[in-house]
Amino acid sequence: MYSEIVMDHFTNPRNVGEISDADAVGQVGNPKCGDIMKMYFKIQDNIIVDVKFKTFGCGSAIASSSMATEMVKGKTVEEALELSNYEVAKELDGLPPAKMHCSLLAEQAIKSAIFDYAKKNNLYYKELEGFDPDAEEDHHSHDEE
Amino acid sequence: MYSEIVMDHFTNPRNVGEISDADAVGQVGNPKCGDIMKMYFKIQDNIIVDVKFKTFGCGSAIASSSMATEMVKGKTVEEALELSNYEVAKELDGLPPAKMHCSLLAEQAIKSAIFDYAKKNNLYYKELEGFDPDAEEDHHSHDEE
Amino acid sequence: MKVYLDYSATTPVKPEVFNAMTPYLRDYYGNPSSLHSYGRENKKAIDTARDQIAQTLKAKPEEIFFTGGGSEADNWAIKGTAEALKNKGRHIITTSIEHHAVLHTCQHLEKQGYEVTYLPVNEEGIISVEELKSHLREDTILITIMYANNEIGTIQPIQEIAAIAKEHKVLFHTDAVQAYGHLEINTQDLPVDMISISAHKLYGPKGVGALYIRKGTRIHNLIHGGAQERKKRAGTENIAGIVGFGKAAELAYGQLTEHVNHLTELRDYLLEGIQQKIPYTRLNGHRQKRLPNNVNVSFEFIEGESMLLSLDMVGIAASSGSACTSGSLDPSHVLLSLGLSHEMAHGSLRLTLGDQNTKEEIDYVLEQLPPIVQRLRDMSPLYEN
Amino acid sequence: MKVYLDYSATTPVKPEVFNAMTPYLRDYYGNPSSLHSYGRENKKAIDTARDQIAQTLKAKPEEIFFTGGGSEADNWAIKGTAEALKNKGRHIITTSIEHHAVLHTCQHLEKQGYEVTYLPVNEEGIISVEELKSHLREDTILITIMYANNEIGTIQPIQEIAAIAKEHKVLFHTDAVQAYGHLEINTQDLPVDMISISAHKLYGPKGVGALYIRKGTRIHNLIHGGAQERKKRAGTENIAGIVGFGKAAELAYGQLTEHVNHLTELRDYLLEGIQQKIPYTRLNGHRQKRLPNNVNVSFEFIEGESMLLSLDMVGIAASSGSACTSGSLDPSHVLLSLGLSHEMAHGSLRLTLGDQNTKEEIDYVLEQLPPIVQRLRDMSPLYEN
Ligand SMILES: Cc1ncc(COP(=O)(O)O)c(C=O)c1O
Ligand SMILES: Cc1ncc(COP(=O)(O)O)c(C=O)c1O
Ligand code: FES
Ligand code: FES
Repeated sequence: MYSEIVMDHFTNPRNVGEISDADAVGQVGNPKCGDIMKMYFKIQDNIIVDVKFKTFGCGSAIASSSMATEMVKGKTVEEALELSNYEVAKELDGLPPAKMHCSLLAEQAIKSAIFDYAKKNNLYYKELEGFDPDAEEDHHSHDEE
Repeated sequence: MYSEIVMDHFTNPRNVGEISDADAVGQVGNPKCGDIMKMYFKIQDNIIVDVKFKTFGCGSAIASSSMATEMVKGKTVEEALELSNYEVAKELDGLPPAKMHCSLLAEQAIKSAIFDYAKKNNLYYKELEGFDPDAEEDHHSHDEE
Repeated sequence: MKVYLDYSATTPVKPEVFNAMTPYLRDYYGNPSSLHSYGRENKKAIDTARDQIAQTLKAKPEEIFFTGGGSEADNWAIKGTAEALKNKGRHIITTSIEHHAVLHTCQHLEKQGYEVTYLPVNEEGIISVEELKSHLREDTILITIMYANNEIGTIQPIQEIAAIAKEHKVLFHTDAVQAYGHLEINTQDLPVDMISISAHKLYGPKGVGALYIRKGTRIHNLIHGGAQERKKRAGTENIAGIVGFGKAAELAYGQLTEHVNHLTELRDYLLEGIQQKIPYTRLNGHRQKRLPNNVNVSFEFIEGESMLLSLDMVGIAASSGSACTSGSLDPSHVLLSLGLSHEMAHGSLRLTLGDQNTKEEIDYVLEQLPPIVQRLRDMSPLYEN
Repeated sequence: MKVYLDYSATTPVKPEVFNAMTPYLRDYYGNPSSLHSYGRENKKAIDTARDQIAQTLKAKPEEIFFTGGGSEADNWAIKGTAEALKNKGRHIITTSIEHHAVLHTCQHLEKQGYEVTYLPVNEEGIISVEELKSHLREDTILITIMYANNEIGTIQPIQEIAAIAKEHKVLFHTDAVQAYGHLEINTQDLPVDMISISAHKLYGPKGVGALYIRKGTRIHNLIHGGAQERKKRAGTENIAGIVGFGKAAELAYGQLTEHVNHLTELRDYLLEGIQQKIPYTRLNGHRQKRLPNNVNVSFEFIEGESMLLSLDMVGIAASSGSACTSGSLDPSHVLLSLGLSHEMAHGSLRLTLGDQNTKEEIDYVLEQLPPIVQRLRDMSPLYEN
């Protein structure tokens, strides 16, 4: 069901944990549909120098968090904002269709953390326009016909 | 499905044929439900001395005809009138429930022949009261629930 | 000698099919809906079978839905669309010679307030396309016409029927239970919306079938419950059965031409032999537009069951009317629809051929059958020598 | 080590069952509806299986109707009686913890104009008999309440429910798919009108089940067509499956006490081990009134799928929620009905035991499970050390 890369990131997730003096903290998800993702960034000179995450969710949510943190580490804030869940899923060598939304959670967690960073530092990012970190998105809409 | 006796009477039916100078001829059944039975009696001194039959019908109709002719041969007309299809079926070592009506056909064929005999000879038999040799009975009512 | 000539009732399971099935009865036992590895094996097996069947119909795998047999597929297609479209209309067109799985379902819907037109057939068992057209109405929601008949083997003008349905934007379902495995059915050329098929008619196991549902077709479920079959047909999958069905379909369509040639040759040999040797015989159905394995004849003056019994005693298995209706004693509705009298309908014999039959077997039948017919005629009050 | 602990999802086929089935896949291939000898063998086999199952339920053979599985049996019981009695009333009572085969069928009927009462359950998953009584109405036509739950193993007070139904002259159907093979079900003592059962839950094949219908019960067909199953369920019979079902039933009830004792012992050992070794654990369902093979626990702060994946990687097959619902990502409706929060419902693990399990296997699970739970908790934003 899952690719080898997914299973590797699930089994040995990178960057699990918290950053106590994080510059940015974001949490997304909704326990109602079973998935919560929390991300911590350390940002220096507009560069994400450290990332940690904690995830309550399925295997692909854990793997997506792990992969996404790896992908944004060392990037500028702007570059991190551009990361889409498709890229995360691609790096994971694909996710089952029903599991694509788990990678979206990772994209959203990153945005949420940067939203926090912008708020704290009075910064403006075009990409975050309209972004609502508390939106209760239903990640679990079924493709019922 | 059928007992050995049924199969024996089906394979080697007794008394198949016609009697050209029969004293009594009866025919019952309805091509609509697929079964026609014709019986010929030779009657002397109120005794059935010879019987023949022809049947268009299923295996159990043929076996019932064969058995019934054997059973009435040598009987008085009154005794023959008393023969019930249950007795025929019993002598055949039983018939499947859905096939009981085939033995009824034999009973009716005998009654029909005696009806003919009574008419020709102006005789009266209590047992034949209400008997209608042309009744279109539906032998095939299903035990649908 | 034992000769099985009742392949349209059911076929033996091919050894290759049996071998494909056994691991799924013996070794792999997970539930395909489960996440763990036990389940995954089974899920893969179902996917493979779905692909195999899709290929034979030139369909997409996601258009194949497994069922518990051909009857369930027929019931589902008809009730499921009738229910889904009931606000659009309640008129259904079918024929008078459908299998009971279609006929009784339609009759059931009539009791629920639907109207059903039962198209008649001509003497050879074929409907008139013009007549079909003339019965189309504003509120017609479904045409369900069988591909090939199970009793007389007649093949309907499916391509034309499908074109009419498409032109009038009416859903078209065909019961192809008998056609599948004998005829090419190409859903890319044939604008049909639903097709019923069943494994045990093409050397697969009993109790498994499928409904092809063209993408986008609106249909309600017949069996509600778990999320199996993309939420359209609930119930833990009959995996071994499904694997066997897939294998059987692959085999059947892998050697279709040889299969059909073999059957056609035997069929014609058998039919001509019967007609030559037994007077007062009528061929039921169309001489050319018929399944390659079907011979159906009526012998005047005699009745079917006694013929079957006599044949059985010399080792020949055949049927009179369809196997499914033989629990009943009524003459076949199909034969009556052809215009046969009740006696003629009762005197019908269906001999349906299969892979295993040989010319020697047919010779045996041609040797055994005439005296049986003669013996029963001699006993019949309808027969005058 | 490989440990299968998902017996409630499905069981392996017992070798004796497999051996009983194979002749009907390989050697006997007639259609049981046929008159000839090929068909008769199969007819006899079906009769035997029907007897075997009737005996386990102390029912009459003619009260057993074979279906394509438990889901079909549930759909049939509910839709078939709803339709037959629609002029009497349109109110149905069920529970909020039924299997989807019942729940989705009831929801479907709601769209057709029926009214359904979904009885709540208490924290331990048991309905209140008083509450059931209070919902009975003049127009109540059916009570359908499962015998034992598939997720949490809870056993309902079926005897009392049946008595109430009888007293109020309302039909009573019970989904006994999980109970059958684990509990004595005696239709002579229990005034139940319909019982759904399925072969693959008691070491029989997948894709075959049965509906017990007490003599005299009015019910419409779900699958119309041929005259099979005394005209109540059309379709050529899945003979091998039916034979396997009969054999499996006979075996299960022939050794019920040993079976249940073995399971109960292992279950208690497993449950107590888990509770001892893993803090923040909740037992779901009733401690005593539960199936002998069911352990269902929720581990706070973690989610089910990642637990199943981790277990699968060390060879342990389990489930979270029911197998049939795992295609969906919603938390189990059963656990939510118990009053669990969404997080707790997500963190549930179902371990269901079977014949083949040993104490060594349970020890292995008790060794593997705690670090898995701990690792996931360490990753969870909800967990504070
Ligand atoms: C309680 C219950 N009812 C019904 C079913 C459905 O049975 P089947 O999978 O045989 O259709 C199941 C199992 O899946 C079940 O556990
Ligand atoms: C034309 C046709 N439709 C439907 C069916 C029913 O299929 P099944 O027996 O698999 O339910 C049959 C065979 O019995 C058939 O010949
Ligand atoms: S995170 Fe919701 S299922 Fe993957
Ligand atoms: S005579 Fe009618 S079926 Fe036997």
